[in-house]
Amino acid sequence: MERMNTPTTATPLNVTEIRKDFPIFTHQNGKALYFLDSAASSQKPLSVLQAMDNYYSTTHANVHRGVYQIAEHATELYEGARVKIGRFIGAPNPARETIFTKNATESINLLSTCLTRGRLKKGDVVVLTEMEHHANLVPWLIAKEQFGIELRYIKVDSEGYLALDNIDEILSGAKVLSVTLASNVLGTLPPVAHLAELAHKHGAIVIGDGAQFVPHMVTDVTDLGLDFLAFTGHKMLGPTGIGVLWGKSELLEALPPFMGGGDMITDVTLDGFTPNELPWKFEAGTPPIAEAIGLGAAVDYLQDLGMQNIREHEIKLLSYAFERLESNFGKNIVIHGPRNIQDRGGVISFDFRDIHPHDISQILDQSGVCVRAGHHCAKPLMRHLGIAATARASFHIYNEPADVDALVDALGKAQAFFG
Amino acid sequence: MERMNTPTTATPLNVTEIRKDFPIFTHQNGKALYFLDSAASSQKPLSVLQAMDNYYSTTHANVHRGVYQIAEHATELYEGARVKIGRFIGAPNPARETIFTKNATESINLLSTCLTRGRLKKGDVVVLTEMEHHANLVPWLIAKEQFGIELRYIKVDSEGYLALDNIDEILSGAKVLSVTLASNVLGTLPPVAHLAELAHKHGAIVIGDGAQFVPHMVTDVTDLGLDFLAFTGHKMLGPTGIGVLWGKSELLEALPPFMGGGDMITDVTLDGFTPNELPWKFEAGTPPIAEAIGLGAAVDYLQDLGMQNIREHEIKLLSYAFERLESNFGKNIVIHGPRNIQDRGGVISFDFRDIHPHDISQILDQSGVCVRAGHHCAKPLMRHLGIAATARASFHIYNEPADVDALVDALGKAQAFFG
Amino acid sequence: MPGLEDLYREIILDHYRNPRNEGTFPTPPAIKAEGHNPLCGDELTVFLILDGDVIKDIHITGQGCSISRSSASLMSVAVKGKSLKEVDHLLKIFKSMMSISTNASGEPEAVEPIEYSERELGELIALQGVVKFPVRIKCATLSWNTLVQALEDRAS
Amino acid sequence: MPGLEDLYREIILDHYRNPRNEGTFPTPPAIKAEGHNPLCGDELTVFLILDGDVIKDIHITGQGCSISRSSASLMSVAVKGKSLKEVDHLLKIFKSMMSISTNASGEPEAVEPIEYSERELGELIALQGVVKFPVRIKCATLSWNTLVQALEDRAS
Ligand SMILES: Cc1ncc(COP(=O)(O)O)c(C=O)c1O
Ligand SMILES: Cc1ncc(COP(=O)(O)O)c(C=O)c1O
Repeated sequence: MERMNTPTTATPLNVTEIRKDFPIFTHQNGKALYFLDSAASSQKPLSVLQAMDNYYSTTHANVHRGVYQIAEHATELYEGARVKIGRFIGAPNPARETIFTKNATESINLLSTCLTRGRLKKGDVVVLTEMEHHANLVPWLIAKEQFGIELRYIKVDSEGYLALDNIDEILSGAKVLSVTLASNVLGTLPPVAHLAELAHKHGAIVIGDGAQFVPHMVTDVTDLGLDFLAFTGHKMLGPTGIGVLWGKSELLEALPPFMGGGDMITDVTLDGFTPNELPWKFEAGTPPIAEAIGLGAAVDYLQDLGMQNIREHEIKLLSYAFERLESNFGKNIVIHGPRNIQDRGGVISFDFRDIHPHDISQILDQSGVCVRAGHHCAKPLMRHLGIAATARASFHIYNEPADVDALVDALGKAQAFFG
Repeated sequence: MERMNTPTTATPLNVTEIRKDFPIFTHQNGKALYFLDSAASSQKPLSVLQAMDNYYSTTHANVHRGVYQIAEHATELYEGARVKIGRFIGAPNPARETIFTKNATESINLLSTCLTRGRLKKGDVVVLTEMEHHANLVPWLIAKEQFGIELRYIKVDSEGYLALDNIDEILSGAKVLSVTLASNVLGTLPPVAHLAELAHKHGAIVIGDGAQFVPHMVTDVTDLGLDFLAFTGHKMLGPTGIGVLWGKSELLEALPPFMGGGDMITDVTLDGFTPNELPWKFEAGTPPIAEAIGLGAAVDYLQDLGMQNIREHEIKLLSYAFERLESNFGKNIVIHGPRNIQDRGGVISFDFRDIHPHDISQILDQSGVCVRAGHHCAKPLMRHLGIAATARASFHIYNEPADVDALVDALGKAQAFFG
Repeated sequence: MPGLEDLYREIILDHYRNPRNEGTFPTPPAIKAEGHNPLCGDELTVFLILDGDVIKDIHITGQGCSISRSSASLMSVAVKGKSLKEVDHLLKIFKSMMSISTNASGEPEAVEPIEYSERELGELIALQGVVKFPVRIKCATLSWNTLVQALEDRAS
Repeated sequence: MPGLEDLYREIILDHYRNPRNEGTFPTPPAIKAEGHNPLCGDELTVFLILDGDVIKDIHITGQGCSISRSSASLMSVAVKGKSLKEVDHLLKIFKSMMSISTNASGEPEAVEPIEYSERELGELIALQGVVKFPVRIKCATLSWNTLVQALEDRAS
């Protein structure tokens, strides 16, 4: 994985051409848009919007149940998107193991719910980390409250890495390890393949939260050693309203269903029901059809560029940003997370002097620079860092050094303003 | 309600003009499309696609957390859509009580889950009807299996109405009544306001499944006497990937959250969390932002036409279809559900000779006529009717007598073919 | 668009109207399996009487469309009296004919195209046109998948 | 686009840098309430010492942006020594100034525009520009909503 994501023969992205594919950069009435908030949600290329519009304009109908041609075609497109997206993350059985949800959050809730209905017993231990997004904390806190699992946390060290000295102790007797593949605050890329190996030795299953990883890097669920992987469409050039849960067939098969409704059953009586086969067992009701097709188009777009090239591009931007921010602001800026660029995803959370992140974000917005300010849905991590909020800049394929320059200039203005 | 939905001064819909707004009818390369499957999913007007494209092309960013302008604008559009959609169904507090889900199925699962986490006790009785869609059956069957509620069913009589002779007995001691506002198979419009009054007398709360009602009629949650209402975007000219749950504030406030994640909390620690205020408490993770905006545009479109006019239009189509089908095929066709057109929504399920619905649908497709064939996600009702499947034609605003004529002609061909 | 004649051949309509080997058998001695098409509600039950490695007799009941019923009837004729090895071969060439093949749970499955002569297929060839109507493939393969199910259940 | 000067007036920056009435009080005698802005993590706690119907003293602690901190500081000065009736009036005109008003749970609330003179607002007028930056309105109203919370908690 390390190897795959740091290729030696990357083709640089042609950002000028890429930006032409994203309508939002040409719709600003000449005003510059320095969009540095892709970790919250990415922009969408025209091809994604067109794939959805085409679908709606030529062949929309509900899937799975229609005998007529447009319904049949809709089903093919929907199931085709599933296979494509499953392949994108290296799923061994993409057609069976790729489940569409509404976002990464639902994917993890599905697991916390179905595992406590099926596999887990009261008192069983689930291991998380202190750097998880609320999406990978609150579902487990609910399971704790409702069902009685126990939670253990892998701590974060002072450099923003997971503290792994007592990892065997933490994993001992655990039934589940659920860990982010990339921190949305620190950028940290935990050594997931290694953790998965350890967890498996201890008999735990391993869930990866790939919301910040899958959009930016080569993802192979087998290489990562995962049993389940959750990710979300809107952060990877896809539409809102769609997420994905991948899981190993045997494990998915053994779980009871999540929500009940149409399509997830083979039979229903007034007294009970028989669940459907994978993957439909976990897809109750009319699925996000157009959204799946849109996400399929997003995956095409990403793959055309090449995930290794994308990773390389972000590493270059990260290096440039670190260099410019530190040389310009020195001790006035504190960047959270690992110092080694290779160890981090494309997000930079920082404290700037004692200016509150909201004020920073507001002042930056004045120059068309979009960064996020707040707790980034990771309140326990913020508490660990001893702060209430950070400002965060994050990258995707359409970002270029000019975005970093604009960020640095705007921070200069903030400094001047708050003195 | 009866009154509102059968107005005396309806303005007829201009279907020729309406059809021009729906790209699918102009994208068929000259081939006619007689789309009679809106009960499964409706087509979308250009204005809905444009609202979403505009959003993505000018101001997409994640909602609720951004200080910069496009994020702020995205939040305004998203929350604005909420208020608009809440008003559309007469919600007293649209901004607080209108919750976005991914489909009607999730809306009902949210209720079955949160009610068993909060309000209901083991052994409590939930009353359903025999004509429910799986979306309003399976969530309760899961709650029965997982938690131990009891289910009682209101039966369906030989004419397709709910059998209400022993209704007081059925409701006695019940805690919940969950009933469809319009059957997707029989077309039946149960007397919901009356049932709600009875249920309330017995101390039960009342949930309406409005998936087949809200898209076609004036809906006022207060007039209907509902405590909760579930419906779905894609059947009402909106996009896939979005549903709605409306509920009375007091009741929603008293329920614990459904899924856990970002946006649904005010605070999270490693040990527990504090839920957010309404409506966000029930919206975990990045919501279907573009989809909410698209559904808002769909509501605008419907309201411009006028829900009373739409209802009147469908009644005319229903009358015409009954007349033509029966005069052409006499005893060879059996139409399920109430004979009185005023008592039904715009769906016609039928048996045609002894030709299997799949074969009918296939032959009709040959003439560009799209109808649904199958159990319509209502297996218990199908068993009650003593059949495995029906063919079903259903209407929306873009249908016209020519669609009915095409249906009749194509059925004639099927008759000739199967002899 | 392929025409209706591609789908509804004379042989198919004949087997649909007059299904062969319809009925049940007591179990035991028969083995049986039930098949569903979850997406449309078609259901059928296959009863087999085995004599060593030979399908001595077969009965089928259920409900479904013309394609699923006629395919079941055609299958019953094709496999009756055949050895399990012959049946397996027939299954393979039938699925190959259906080219976009689906497994027991209705999902697409990569099927290796295999060489076969039309003569081997016999009347089954009448179902060839179904391939042009992908949603109906599941109807045509339901009985075959149920047959496999019955044989597998017995094996385990 | 409104300029930064609309938002960050001198008075605001002054109250942000040198917050008035910062600190805590023991409870009792003080009453207190905690306020959150769930969407950005701002937190503050308001402590009140009441003397009959008069806010005899007020302290505020917490963390937040310049707008939420300065608004809290400005509020503390504005309400200290005032009767609850006067405070209620101030609250009304403050919310009216914020025009797109939000209630304690951060939702938009219809606020009746009321008549008031700028003199009544005193230094609070410095926050007027916030209205042009809708996301920041929640920052400006957080302290006021927390004050209301404290008074309501006491009442119930
Ligand atoms: C009566 C009824 N309820 C619920 C649903 C479920 O809607 P969705 O699939 O959008 O969740 C449907 C649609 O199939 C329906 O007809
Ligand atoms: C690490 C991580 N996990 C999960 C999520 C949740 O994604 P979504 O809101 O699309 O469910 C996010 C996004 O905010 C994230 O950054």
